[in-house]
Amino acid sequence: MTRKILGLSALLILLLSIGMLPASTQSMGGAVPTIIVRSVTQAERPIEYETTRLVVENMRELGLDVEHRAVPWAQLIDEIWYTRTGDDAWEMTYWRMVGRPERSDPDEFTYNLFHSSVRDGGYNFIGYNNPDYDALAEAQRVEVADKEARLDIICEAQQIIRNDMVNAYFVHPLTPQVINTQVFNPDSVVTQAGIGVHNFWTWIGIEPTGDETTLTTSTTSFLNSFNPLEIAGDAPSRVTEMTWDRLMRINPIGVAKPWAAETITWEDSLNVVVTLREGMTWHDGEPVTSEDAAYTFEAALAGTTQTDEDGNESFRAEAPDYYPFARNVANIEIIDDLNVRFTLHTPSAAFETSSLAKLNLIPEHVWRPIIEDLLTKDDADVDSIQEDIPIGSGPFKYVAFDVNEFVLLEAFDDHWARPKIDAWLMNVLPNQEATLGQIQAGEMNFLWEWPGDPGVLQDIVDSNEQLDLFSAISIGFQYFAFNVRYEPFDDVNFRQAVAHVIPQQFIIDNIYNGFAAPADSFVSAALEYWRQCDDLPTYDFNIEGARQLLEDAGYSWDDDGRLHYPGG
Amino acid sequence: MQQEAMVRGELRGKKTVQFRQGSALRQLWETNLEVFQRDKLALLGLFIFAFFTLVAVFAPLIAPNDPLTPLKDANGDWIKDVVPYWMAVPGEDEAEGYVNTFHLGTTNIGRDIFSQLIYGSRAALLVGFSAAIAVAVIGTVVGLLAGYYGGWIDTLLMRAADVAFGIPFIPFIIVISAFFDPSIWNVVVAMAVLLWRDSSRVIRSQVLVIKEQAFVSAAKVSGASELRIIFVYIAPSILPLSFLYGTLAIAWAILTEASVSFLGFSDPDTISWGYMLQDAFNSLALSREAFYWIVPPGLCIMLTVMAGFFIGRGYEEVLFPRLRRM
Amino acid sequence: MTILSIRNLKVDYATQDGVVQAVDGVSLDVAEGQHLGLIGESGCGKTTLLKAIVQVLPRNGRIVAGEINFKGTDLLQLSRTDMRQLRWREIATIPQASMDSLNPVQRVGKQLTKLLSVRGGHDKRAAKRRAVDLFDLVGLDSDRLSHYPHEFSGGMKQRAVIAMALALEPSLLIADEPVTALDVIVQHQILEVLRRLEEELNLTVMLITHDISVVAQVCDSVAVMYAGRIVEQADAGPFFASPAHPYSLGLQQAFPNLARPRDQLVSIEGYPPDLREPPTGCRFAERCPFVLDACHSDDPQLQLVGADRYAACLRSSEMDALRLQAEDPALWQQVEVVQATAGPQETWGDSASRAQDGSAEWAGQPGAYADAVATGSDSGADDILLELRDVSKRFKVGGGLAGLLRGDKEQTVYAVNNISFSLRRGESLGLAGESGCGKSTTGKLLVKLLDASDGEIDFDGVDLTALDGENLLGFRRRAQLMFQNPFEALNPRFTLYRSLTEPLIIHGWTDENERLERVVETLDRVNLRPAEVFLDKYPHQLSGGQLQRVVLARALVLQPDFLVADEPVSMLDVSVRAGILNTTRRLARELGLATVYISHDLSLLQYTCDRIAIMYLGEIVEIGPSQQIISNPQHPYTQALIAAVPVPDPTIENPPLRIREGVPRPTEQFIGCPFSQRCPEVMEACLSVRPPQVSDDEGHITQCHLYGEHSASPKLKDSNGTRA
Amino acid sequence: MSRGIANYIVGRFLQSVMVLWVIVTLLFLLFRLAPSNPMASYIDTEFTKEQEQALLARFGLDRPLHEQYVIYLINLLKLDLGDTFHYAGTSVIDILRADLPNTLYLTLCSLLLAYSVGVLGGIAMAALRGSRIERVGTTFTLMTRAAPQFWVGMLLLTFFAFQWKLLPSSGIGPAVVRYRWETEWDKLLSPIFWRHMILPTFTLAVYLHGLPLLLMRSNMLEVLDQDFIVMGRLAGYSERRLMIQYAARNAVLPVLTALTLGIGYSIGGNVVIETVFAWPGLGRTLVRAVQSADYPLAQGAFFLIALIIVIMNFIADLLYSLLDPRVGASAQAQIS
Repeated sequence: MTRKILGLSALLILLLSIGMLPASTQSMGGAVPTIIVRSVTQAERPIEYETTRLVVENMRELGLDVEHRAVPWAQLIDEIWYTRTGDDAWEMTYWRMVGRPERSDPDEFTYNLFHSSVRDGGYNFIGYNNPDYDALAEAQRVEVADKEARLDIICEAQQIIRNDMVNAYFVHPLTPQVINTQVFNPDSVVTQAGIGVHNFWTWIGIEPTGDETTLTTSTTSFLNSFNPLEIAGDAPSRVTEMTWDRLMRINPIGVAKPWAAETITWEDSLNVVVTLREGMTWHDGEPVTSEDAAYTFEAALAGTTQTDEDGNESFRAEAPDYYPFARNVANIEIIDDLNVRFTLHTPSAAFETSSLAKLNLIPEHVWRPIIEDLLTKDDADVDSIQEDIPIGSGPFKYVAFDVNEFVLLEAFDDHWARPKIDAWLMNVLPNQEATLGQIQAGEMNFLWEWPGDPGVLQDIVDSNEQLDLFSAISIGFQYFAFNVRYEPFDDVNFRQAVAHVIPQQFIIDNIYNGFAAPADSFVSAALEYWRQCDDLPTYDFNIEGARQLLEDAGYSWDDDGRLHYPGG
Repeated sequence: MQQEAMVRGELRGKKTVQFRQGSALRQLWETNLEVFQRDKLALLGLFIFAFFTLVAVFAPLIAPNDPLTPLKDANGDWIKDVVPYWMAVPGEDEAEGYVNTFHLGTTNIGRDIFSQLIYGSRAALLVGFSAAIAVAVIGTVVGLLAGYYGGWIDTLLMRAADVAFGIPFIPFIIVISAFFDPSIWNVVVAMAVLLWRDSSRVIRSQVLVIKEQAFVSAAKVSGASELRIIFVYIAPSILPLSFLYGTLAIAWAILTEASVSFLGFSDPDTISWGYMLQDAFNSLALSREAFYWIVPPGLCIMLTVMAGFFIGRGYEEVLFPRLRRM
Repeated sequence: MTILSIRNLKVDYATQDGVVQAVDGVSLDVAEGQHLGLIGESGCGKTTLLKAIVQVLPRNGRIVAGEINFKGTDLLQLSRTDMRQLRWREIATIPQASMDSLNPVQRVGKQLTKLLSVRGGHDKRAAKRRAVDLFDLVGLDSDRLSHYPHEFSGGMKQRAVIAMALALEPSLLIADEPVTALDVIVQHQILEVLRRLEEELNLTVMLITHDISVVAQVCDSVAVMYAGRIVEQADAGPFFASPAHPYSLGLQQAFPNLARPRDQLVSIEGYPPDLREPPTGCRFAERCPFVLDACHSDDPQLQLVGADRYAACLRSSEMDALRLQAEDPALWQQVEVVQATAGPQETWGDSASRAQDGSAEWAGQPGAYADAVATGSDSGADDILLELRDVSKRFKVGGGLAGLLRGDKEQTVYAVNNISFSLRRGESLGLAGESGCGKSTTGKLLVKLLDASDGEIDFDGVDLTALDGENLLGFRRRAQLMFQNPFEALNPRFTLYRSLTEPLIIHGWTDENERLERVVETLDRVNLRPAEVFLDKYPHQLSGGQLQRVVLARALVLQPDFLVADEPVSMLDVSVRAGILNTTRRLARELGLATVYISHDLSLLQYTCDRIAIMYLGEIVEIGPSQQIISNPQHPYTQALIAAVPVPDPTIENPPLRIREGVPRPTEQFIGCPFSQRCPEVMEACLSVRPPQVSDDEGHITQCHLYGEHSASPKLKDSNGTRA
Repeated sequence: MSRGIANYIVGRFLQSVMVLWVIVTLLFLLFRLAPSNPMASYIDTEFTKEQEQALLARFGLDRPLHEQYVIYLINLLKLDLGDTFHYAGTSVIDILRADLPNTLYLTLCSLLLAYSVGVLGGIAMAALRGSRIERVGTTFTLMTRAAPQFWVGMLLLTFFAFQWKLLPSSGIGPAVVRYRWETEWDKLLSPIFWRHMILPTFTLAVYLHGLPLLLMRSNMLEVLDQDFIVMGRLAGYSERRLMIQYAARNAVLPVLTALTLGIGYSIGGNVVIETVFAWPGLGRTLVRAVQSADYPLAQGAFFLIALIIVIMNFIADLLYSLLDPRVGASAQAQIS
């Protein structure tokens, strides 16, 4: 707040001093200061880097002084996520939201990205604060039963966001994935809406055609934990979702269906009874019981309340990653060996998708002692835990894990849905050339992550009979985020003008080589149901239009062509 | 060539004499001259430097295109992944709506590789020469102070050199680059901070030798001040050594900049050969078999670095005549 | 029987500047059992001759013509392998600088046994036994076999090399400068070893040296080499009694001789000819005082001039007459003009005929310079200019933080220990002693290159330690130093003018013309004429003798009252040494300079100094008038030093030394006499009581118990042998 | 005399310890005073201020700087390099312990290869002094030193791995094989591991062989000029013996010292090659740690590399004093 006051007074002084200048400049505000647009480095994500660069060039056409700042991902996180306010606050950045199965329900994006309650530390890092929108985001959670009503709300939310242009969406990437069809039967590959072929259903359903029964894949990013209570990133999530079962799973068309649970029964909008499948065992042979299911939520909720020097109370969760997904649970009641009842604080439409289908079932006999020990420590949470041999009940079980090198899993024979492959191996391979080399040489038979130029991949697949390229539109999206807390991005006109200088089709054609679909909302076209809305506003690529928009809003240009704020 | 002061005087009012004054600078010049006269490879190295310096200075005139802006065809699309015109299939390019005039083709987003190569010489020489100056100047000053004054100054400076010797060079630059914004100056700063260690040690020991030589004592006996002794008597003798380490520093700086760029710690708005290779590698030039993209920057690095080595070797052979080939 | 016979040998070196005919038609015979001394100054081809004999010429060297017969075999016809087998089995060669000829990273014993097993075919045990014998033979303790070369003193290394050379029992031993750069006592002992071996093993020896006194001591015949030719060959007796070549004559007279002191040494001025284009006539013609016109055109051949005597001179028949003339140094002085145009590599033009008498001009034209000198010496010749009282200089080593870290204990080196003496204006004093005795440190103290740790050095009544700023600069103008190594004493990057004008600039001479005048005048006075020609030369363009004159000129350019000359000629060729000494001595006398000469060479000091001080381990053990010191030495150390000086006269044999080599470490402090460890006369008192200073009326002071109250102290017999 | 050497060693050791202390202190300051937030890596979570505080406490970053420094030094003495930000439940030292052997194998093998070739080549170059072969040979060597390592690596990869598929392109072996390597021995006994070593080793050796070759050549020329060689020739030793047993033996001493130093420096310089060949070593870990802002890990890797360099510098000094008897004496010579 103080910053704003300071900024305003500085502006005032500036305006006053400008007032002393000759009349011709009197109607102008101060020049729009240098804008820093951030992205990751070219080495890490060439596509994101080049897109940012292109947009920065175009923004300059508006008379803006723009600087492109490319930093490594970890540093970018620091500069965006942890520097939301203050003098060093970011202004505009390239950002991406990746598709994950649980994101098949629009709730997570609808609520977390824009609700004002998660402005300071949560996903609403852009600082969007709109009471009208907050009301919608809350309302869609309550409409559990009436899907149609919920759709209306979701559509309205999309309209508001599109109008306000707080995020300039431009593409949903088409994630290219390559499978060696000599090793695997391509018909057994399952495409999950918004995710692609690299999904749980493919992992358990893919059929080997010959002797090779190990699926070998790789990741370019970190593979740094193997922990059911930590969300460490995309690759570790792939591993945990296979090693630990979940009560429900998002099916290939994006709907949560019972999995480890035989049935899910809603008694009312606050009470739900979960009935477990019979005969499930943990990888160590212990049976899976309702107590384990209950403990899974207990563990996610575990934590201590601390009081700081000023007397403020705060809650420190032992599993901070999962705590938000369990927070709505008010009570857990074990009915019998297979039945457990959850009582919620508030009705939630997303409870199945983002809680029951999200939390990994963990064995109480392994985790209770660990959590209890952690509760006695101030300086450690579950992130610091790495089991020697992780025990889950999922269709794959642990064989070997070498931090940031590889994970090797094998099929769990006692699982009721035993995978058709015998082993699943993921290598860490940050080097794209090496990745290409391996998929061609057959060292790898399933390429599921490709941050490089899809065109090159297509060429290689075209020249290699063994390889097939799959691609699917992602739930995830790529966009430019604006920090709407501060000038100039606090002005919707300015944001809209910037949106007009993003050459969406050009980016798709030239940078993505066609491997992307145009995006205009946080709800992907892949989620067809939630896109049954009226047309959202369009922002065509039009630099002149953008200038006109700015002019209409009172912006002006000085003799050097530099953009100035509206005067007065 | 260097203009040399002449001494002119009347001798006992009878005859006028006139002769070359002779100076340390003159001798230095002659040493340099000897290096390049004696060693044809050193001369070649000098030519290479001169060549790339010209290229760097006149880059905007030589480079046909801006190195960073993707080129666009008639439809406004990027002219991507184009092979050099001498490799192109006739007619293919015209069909796409542009004329292929690219000596070395274009990158995967349509930048002119040849222009990048031309502009890349700027970064290389900038890094090379600034690092050379930093290394030579710091090394010389430290070596002179430590060698001449000895005592605690010597102890302090040489222990500092030991510390510099204990710090791994490339990791150091990487860490520096991570903490400060990516820039080619990181390399220069890191070299200046660390690489004076070699030159200062050698220069120090040379100073120790020269300091004990009779002509220095003679100057002292004549009443010369310490500064006079350091700068008039000792410094000129060790300057060729500074040149030697300076030229080697050019080579190391260019190589190091390339490595650091390759690891992705460079400023992407400054085209350097190392950056080009990084770009090529990350843009899958190997898989594209775009050797016209990979080979030229590597060759340029090799050439300039070798030029540094050649000149350095020339100096070595003059400074340490035992290495001379017979 | 002739063991080695060289006929018309010619050796060329291909250099960048042309072909150097280093050895040009040498014929030489060595008979079995003969001890031949090959004399010549540097560059005359004597080392090339040796290398040609055993065929280890450098890559650019080539034997162009001639034959080398060894025991009837022409060595030049032998295969490489056969020749290699011959080396050290038949012909053993001790290379120049043999002190550095041992592998620094291998134990000496190992090098010796290896030689014995690889080359001599001895088995391991036999080799070891033989090594012990050999060490014994050359007077080395066999414990030393397990030491590394750096643990040996210079003399010991030389002995070890001799042992190695003898290991394979060769029939011919060729030693190249075996005693050069050794201290006089060590030199004497090495020569003694050689002499003994000659007798014991009946060796044939060829000894190559520039020092005729060494030859006089160990050789029975002599060959003189000059500019690639043998100019004279004779038996030692006749040779020293009556040299048959002008060059030999000059050499003989150029050497100061303790036994026959002379007023003026002969300096053979000029330089040997350029061997890339040797003159058509006699090669010595340009430097010869007896030169005839015919000498420039006719090339004299080596011919029989008497019984077993050969010489290459057109005037050899008149030699008896010439010999008489040659006694007069003025005759040789005629050519004392150091040619400006001539570097050592430049041809010696006809400018030699423009010989001028330097001193005449100097006296005839008393310019500003002479005036200044006159005023300087107004105050009277008896004035004390310099006085040292109980001066000591200690160095601390191994201390400090680094030393502490390294665990070194701080140690003190007593470089100069409590010395006192005084010097009058115009007087010359010599400081003598073995290396490490502190004489050079004393020299540095005198010109305040170092400050004394204790005691006072008064220069013209002012204590040197108190000088700073203007006063110091004033002192710097008055006291100058002349250095040992002329090649290092001048800044290689400065022209001579720059070097000479530097002191003037420092002392505030702002007028270029005045400076130039002074520089030219000074060059003139040191006989570098015409001075203008030297001004823009660089040091590397000049010869050693010329350089040393420049060094002298630089010392004198400020017109000092006091000059320290530290080994002023030890790096120079014999033939030009006398020139430098003469000039220095003459100028000192003319200018009233007080001079301190520092030298290891007593005969030189006797020649140049009024008084001599003998130093040992930082102390002055004896000081007195030169003649007294030489003819009547009191201190046993002085006596030993004098006895060790080789005399260039085979008829005078040096007495055997009774003192052992090896100076104790200067870090030790002695309660008694520092010389007691080596003294042949050592008495009980010497170990515990500091010796007194005994003085006679002529100022001859000796610091020794032999002449004090403890002179009756009982002798300690056998405590010091003559051999280590 | 042996006392001289002992003193020398002790002194050198203390000096190395001091150097290390200064480096460690610089490292501490560098990482603590770095402009960016050391906690930057915890995203994808909804963090509260309190949680951030707790994390800071967990890594000890909430204490005053001087306290952090003391704790840091104590931990270093215990070889406790802290926990990484990114590798759950794994300490820095665990990761480095896994990386170090790989880096050492690569470094030692390439150095061994490079120095064997270099020493022999240097002898040959010295023997062939002035010939055309020597000119071509030394120029070629200079070329290999001038070519960027990663570039050479890329080209070799293209041909040997991608085009001709003769050798594996990256890593130390496929995971299915690797996970069975329980000990370092298992790894070293596996031919697969050695196959993966070939390309990176060769690439490094191409670069590294230049130094020993040129050094050996110039040392040889220097030694061959020395008087004891002249005397050896006079003594009738064969040229071959003089070349190998005399000249080469003496000339190789500085090369051995360079080799020891080289171990330290190439561990630091392997960063690039390890990245190109995805070799799981210290250098690659350092690069990834820096890229992912895993400061404890970056700091640990840097420390370990510096430690090795300092140790190797120390050993080089020792080796020198042991191999060359004059060095111990030179400590003595300073006294006399």
